[in-house]
Amino acid sequence: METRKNILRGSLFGALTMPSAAFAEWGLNMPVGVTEISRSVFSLHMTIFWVCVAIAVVVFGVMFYSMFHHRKSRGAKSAHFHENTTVEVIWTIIPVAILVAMAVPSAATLIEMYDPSDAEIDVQITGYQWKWKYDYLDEEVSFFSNLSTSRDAIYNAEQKGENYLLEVDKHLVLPVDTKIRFLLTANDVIHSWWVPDLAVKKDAIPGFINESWTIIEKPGIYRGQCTELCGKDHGYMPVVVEAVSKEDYAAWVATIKAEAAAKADLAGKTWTLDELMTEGEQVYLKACAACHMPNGEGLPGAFPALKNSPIAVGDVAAHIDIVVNGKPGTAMQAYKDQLSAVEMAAVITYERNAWGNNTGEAVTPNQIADMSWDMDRLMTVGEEVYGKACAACHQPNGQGIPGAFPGLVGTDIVMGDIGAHIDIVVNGKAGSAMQAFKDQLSPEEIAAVVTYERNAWGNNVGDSVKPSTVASWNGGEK
Amino acid sequence: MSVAADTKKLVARLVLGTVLMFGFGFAMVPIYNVFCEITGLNGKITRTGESEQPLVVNQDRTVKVRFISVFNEEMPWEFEPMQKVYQVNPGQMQQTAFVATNPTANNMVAQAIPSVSPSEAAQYLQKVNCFCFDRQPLDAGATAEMPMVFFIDPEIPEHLDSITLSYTLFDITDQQQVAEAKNDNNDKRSTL
Amino acid sequence: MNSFFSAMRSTLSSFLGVQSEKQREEDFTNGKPIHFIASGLILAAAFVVVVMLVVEGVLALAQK
Amino acid sequence: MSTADITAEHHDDHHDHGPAKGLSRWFFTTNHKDIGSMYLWFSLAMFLVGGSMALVIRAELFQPGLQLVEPGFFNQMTTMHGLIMVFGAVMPAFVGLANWMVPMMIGAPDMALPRMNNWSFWILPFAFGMLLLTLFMDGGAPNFGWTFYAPLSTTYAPDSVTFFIFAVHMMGVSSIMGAINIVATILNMRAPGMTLMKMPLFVWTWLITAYLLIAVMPVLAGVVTMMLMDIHFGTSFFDAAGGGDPVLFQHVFWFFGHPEVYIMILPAFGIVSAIIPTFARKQLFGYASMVYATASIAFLSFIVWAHHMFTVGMPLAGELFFMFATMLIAVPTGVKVFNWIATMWRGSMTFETPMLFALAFVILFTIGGLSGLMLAIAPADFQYHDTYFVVAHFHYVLVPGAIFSIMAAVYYWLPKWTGHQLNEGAGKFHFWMSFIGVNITFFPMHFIGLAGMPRRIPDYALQFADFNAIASVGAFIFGLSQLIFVWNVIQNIRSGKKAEAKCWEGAEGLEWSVPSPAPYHTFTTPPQIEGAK
Repeated sequence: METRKNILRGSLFGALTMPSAAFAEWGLNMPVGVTEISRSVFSLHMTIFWVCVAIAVVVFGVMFYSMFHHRKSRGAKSAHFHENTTVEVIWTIIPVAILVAMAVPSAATLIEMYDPSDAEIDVQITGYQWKWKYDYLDEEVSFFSNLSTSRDAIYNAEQKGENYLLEVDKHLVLPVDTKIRFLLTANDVIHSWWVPDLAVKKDAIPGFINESWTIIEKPGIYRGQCTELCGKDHGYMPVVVEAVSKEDYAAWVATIKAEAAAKADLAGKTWTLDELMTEGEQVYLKACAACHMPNGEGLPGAFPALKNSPIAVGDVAAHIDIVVNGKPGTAMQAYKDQLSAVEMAAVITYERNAWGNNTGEAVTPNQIADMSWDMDRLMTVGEEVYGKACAACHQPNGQGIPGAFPGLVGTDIVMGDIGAHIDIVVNGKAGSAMQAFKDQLSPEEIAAVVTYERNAWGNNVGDSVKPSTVASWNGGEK
Repeated sequence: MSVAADTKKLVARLVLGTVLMFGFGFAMVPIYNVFCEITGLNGKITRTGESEQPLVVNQDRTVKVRFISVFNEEMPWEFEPMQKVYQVNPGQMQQTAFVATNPTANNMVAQAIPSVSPSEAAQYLQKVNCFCFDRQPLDAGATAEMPMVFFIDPEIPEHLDSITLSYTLFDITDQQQVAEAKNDNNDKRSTL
Repeated sequence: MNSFFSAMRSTLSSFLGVQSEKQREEDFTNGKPIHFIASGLILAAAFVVVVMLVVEGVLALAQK
Repeated sequence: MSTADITAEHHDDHHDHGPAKGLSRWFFTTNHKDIGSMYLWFSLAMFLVGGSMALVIRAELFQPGLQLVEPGFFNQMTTMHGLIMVFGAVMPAFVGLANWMVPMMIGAPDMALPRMNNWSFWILPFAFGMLLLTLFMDGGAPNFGWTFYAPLSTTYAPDSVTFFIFAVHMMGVSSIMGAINIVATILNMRAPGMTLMKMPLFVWTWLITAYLLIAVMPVLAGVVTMMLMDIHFGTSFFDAAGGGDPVLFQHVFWFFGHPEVYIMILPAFGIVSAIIPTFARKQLFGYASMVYATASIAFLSFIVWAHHMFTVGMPLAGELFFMFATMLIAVPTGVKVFNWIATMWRGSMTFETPMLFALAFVILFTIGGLSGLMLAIAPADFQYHDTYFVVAHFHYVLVPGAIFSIMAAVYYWLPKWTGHQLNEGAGKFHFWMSFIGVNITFFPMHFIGLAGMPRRIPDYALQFADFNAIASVGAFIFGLSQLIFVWNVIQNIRSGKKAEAKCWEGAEGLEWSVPSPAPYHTFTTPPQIEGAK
């Protein structure tokens, strides 16, 4: 296979592709790219380009010669010939020969591109209006990749960065020297996934699956865009591929999986009182016992006791607050950056039930997580999320686009029942362009954006949503 | 013959041509489908496989078959292949299933549309029993197992050693209701 | 029949984009339109078949 | 056959030999010259409307970032620009030229079906009026590109898509009626002695174009009808959920779309083949080859459509087939250029305005053709597809191709229409401004396309900024220079030196045997044809 490919590619290349490197640096030309395929495509491109230039030089040369010498003002008298079959046959055969010569390496490269043999890594790429979703099929890793350029940059309110419109929040991380297969499909309309440096461009079509592949040879960041008109924000769904060494890739997969697992712990797992107590005791001994003493009696005069203290048996919220945020002016630290939400929930539960405190209350990790989400933070984050996920349709000012996307100012959904509002964001609205955001946004982000929508643009409903409400949201609880 | 008569005849022919070409536009739909089924163009596969099981099982090679599930639009179901990857010998009968759950509070109807990649492999992936193109209703909160039995045609060329079969799940609840409303007027209220 | 083959020849050379004045006069004095339409269809079909065969050949070569 | 009796039959409603007075002249006219003029004025209006939209696009793209329009409106502009230029400017202009010139070139008194002629014109203002009014609808005008790929144009389309579909139906009906009329005129109305083999090449190319129109406009009507049914009647031709296929849409569309490309360029070949011999004072080289090659291009244009769809995921065999077929049929198109150059070779050339446009056509169309050849190479097309390289390619073929040929034709025949000699100064000024503007606009697009800028985006990454700015400047030069054209045409109608019957020294053909301006009715008695073409 390999040798034949080389024969097929033939001698036509080589010499012709030499002067092209200069072009690439000016940003005038197709990138040479970082795969064997992209280099083949590049040399095909340069070959056909020079062939075209040669044809043009000859044709226009003859034409200009004629225009100059056979003009009436120079006294040219017109000849009378108007047919010469031999000449016509010759000038037909030459282009045919050139084209046949071009067809051979073209077919060879095309066949190579279509090599369907098995790959080491399969990535499913799904086009959405207007973002990409990447599923690493063998790794159970999956995420959305959104444009990360700010709206202010787009609307010229701030400086445009180096990678303006070609930057995303999460890169498609891939190992080098590994055959990677892309399985492309779409969620709504046809998109097309293109990375020039990989010479991969393939349409993503709803209901159908397409495939393409690549072997990246050089670590680096390669940027591309959607190339099939897919609606309003077609220009705002870039592709960013980050090629890393195999080791770094393995490490990246491990990290992203650990993050996912931590998240799942928080949101997914239901903690029983016993589990929290067991975990809590560990945490207590590690983080609290030095001051509050293992028996919870503290060191009188220096560190208060927890046994039967107003904090530990009183209002849960106050208890959570002091653990999360500490108590200014005292030795009580803020633990929010030191302990995970699970650990804090466990230790608070432990403190409220150990040493005869026996309140019987279990604090869930979600309650802890909610703590850090006060109204201000919800609104700040909500505005960011809104800009990223909602403003494209509903517009930054919430007015929507009449006839296409409903406005959010003063409408029933944002002013009315908060449950219905959460539900439409979490689960989408069937038969409309409103997507289900549960897989695209975190519970925190959804809580923030719902809160934002209910309080921005003069809506001022005044209520807010906690992430835990969203995390446990089930379409059924309407 | 007079020019007027000539013209009339000519115009009649040209109008006929126009009508035929208009019809041809529509005829391209079935032609295309037949063409797709023969060539596997676009990874389309036959609606319901009624293929015979081949007698020979080629033990010398295996083909990797990967199943993936895709959701269209805001389709909220959970829908997963029971096992994502199979290594099968060509000719070997393999049974699998997709598990679908409707987590919403509404009764819904879905339809799974299959697609095979690479498209030339479509004609070699034979499905004996499949839920493709079937309408799958699921009550709120219900789960169903959607079984399929397939085998790889032993004729499959050597260079095809890895096949992907995707199912895209479409929410057709609304269409289904419209269809039902049209089909019987017996005051059948929607369960929504 | 003769005129049909002459039409075939004319059509074939028209695919290349070359035709002599003499042949053209011949076509327009003795040729029948139906022969040109028929040969056009036949040769277009033949062209499709030939290209398809070439493709088959190329694929057979590549996937051996 | 006799043209006398058809004359009697169709002209019995106005025995006088001048036009009716007032507006009713234009509403009820069956005169090919009146209708031709209306087509041309309509086309000019649409050219200016569509051009203004292009200027909105270029103004937004002058700098990175969003300055003037929102992305949604930008998409409406690109869509409407494409639709209006293809169906409203280029095609009606060619039909207008055919109306004016075909009867005069073949010695016929009028078109074969004058009443239908009136009707096929008057459909157009309504079709485009409706299309333009969608801009003011809720949800806006069509925003899915002139290629309107499903499901963006069906499930995800704004409400105005229904009006778009009806507008396309109406333009289709108009084009088909126009085409039938032209075929009937050419086949049945030729003066005695004007055999097929003596017809000017413009008549030949239009005959073939008319057949193409009859073959593919119904397919376009079919595909939009299927869309209509998908949107409103619950079918699923293009909806995967119901077992349909969005890719099928592309196949049917390009089955129409590729021959459509030739519809927009074959009459231009005819025009250039009339102008170059006139100003080279030498007979067209290889007339026979040109006629035959045009016919076979038309035939073969039906089997290469999927080269517009290389990235759609066709099987390898399909890709190879369409790549080979496309490369091969490029040849008969390419050798036409050699024929024109051979016509100039050892001629006695002068460079009046029509000739300048025709020569620019040859050069710039060739550049467009060569980039087309590059696009035919499927593996490379993966990098070119849907980038500005493609935009550069088809604008080179359509603007300095189709549009320049129309301008050349207007300048060439204007003295015949108005009876006044051309203002060469204004004409040449218009030419040079257009020529410079067109190249500044479209040449840099090759570079930004290769460097990776997708088409149909309202905003772009910073590395494309310089060339986009240049292209925008060029677009405004080109756009504004068309005002010279409008001024020149109006001036020419109003005043100017009296033009002779044969106002170009080297011109050949029947149209130059009638006085300038051409009388309202020409060839009421068929002319005597000699050996000339």
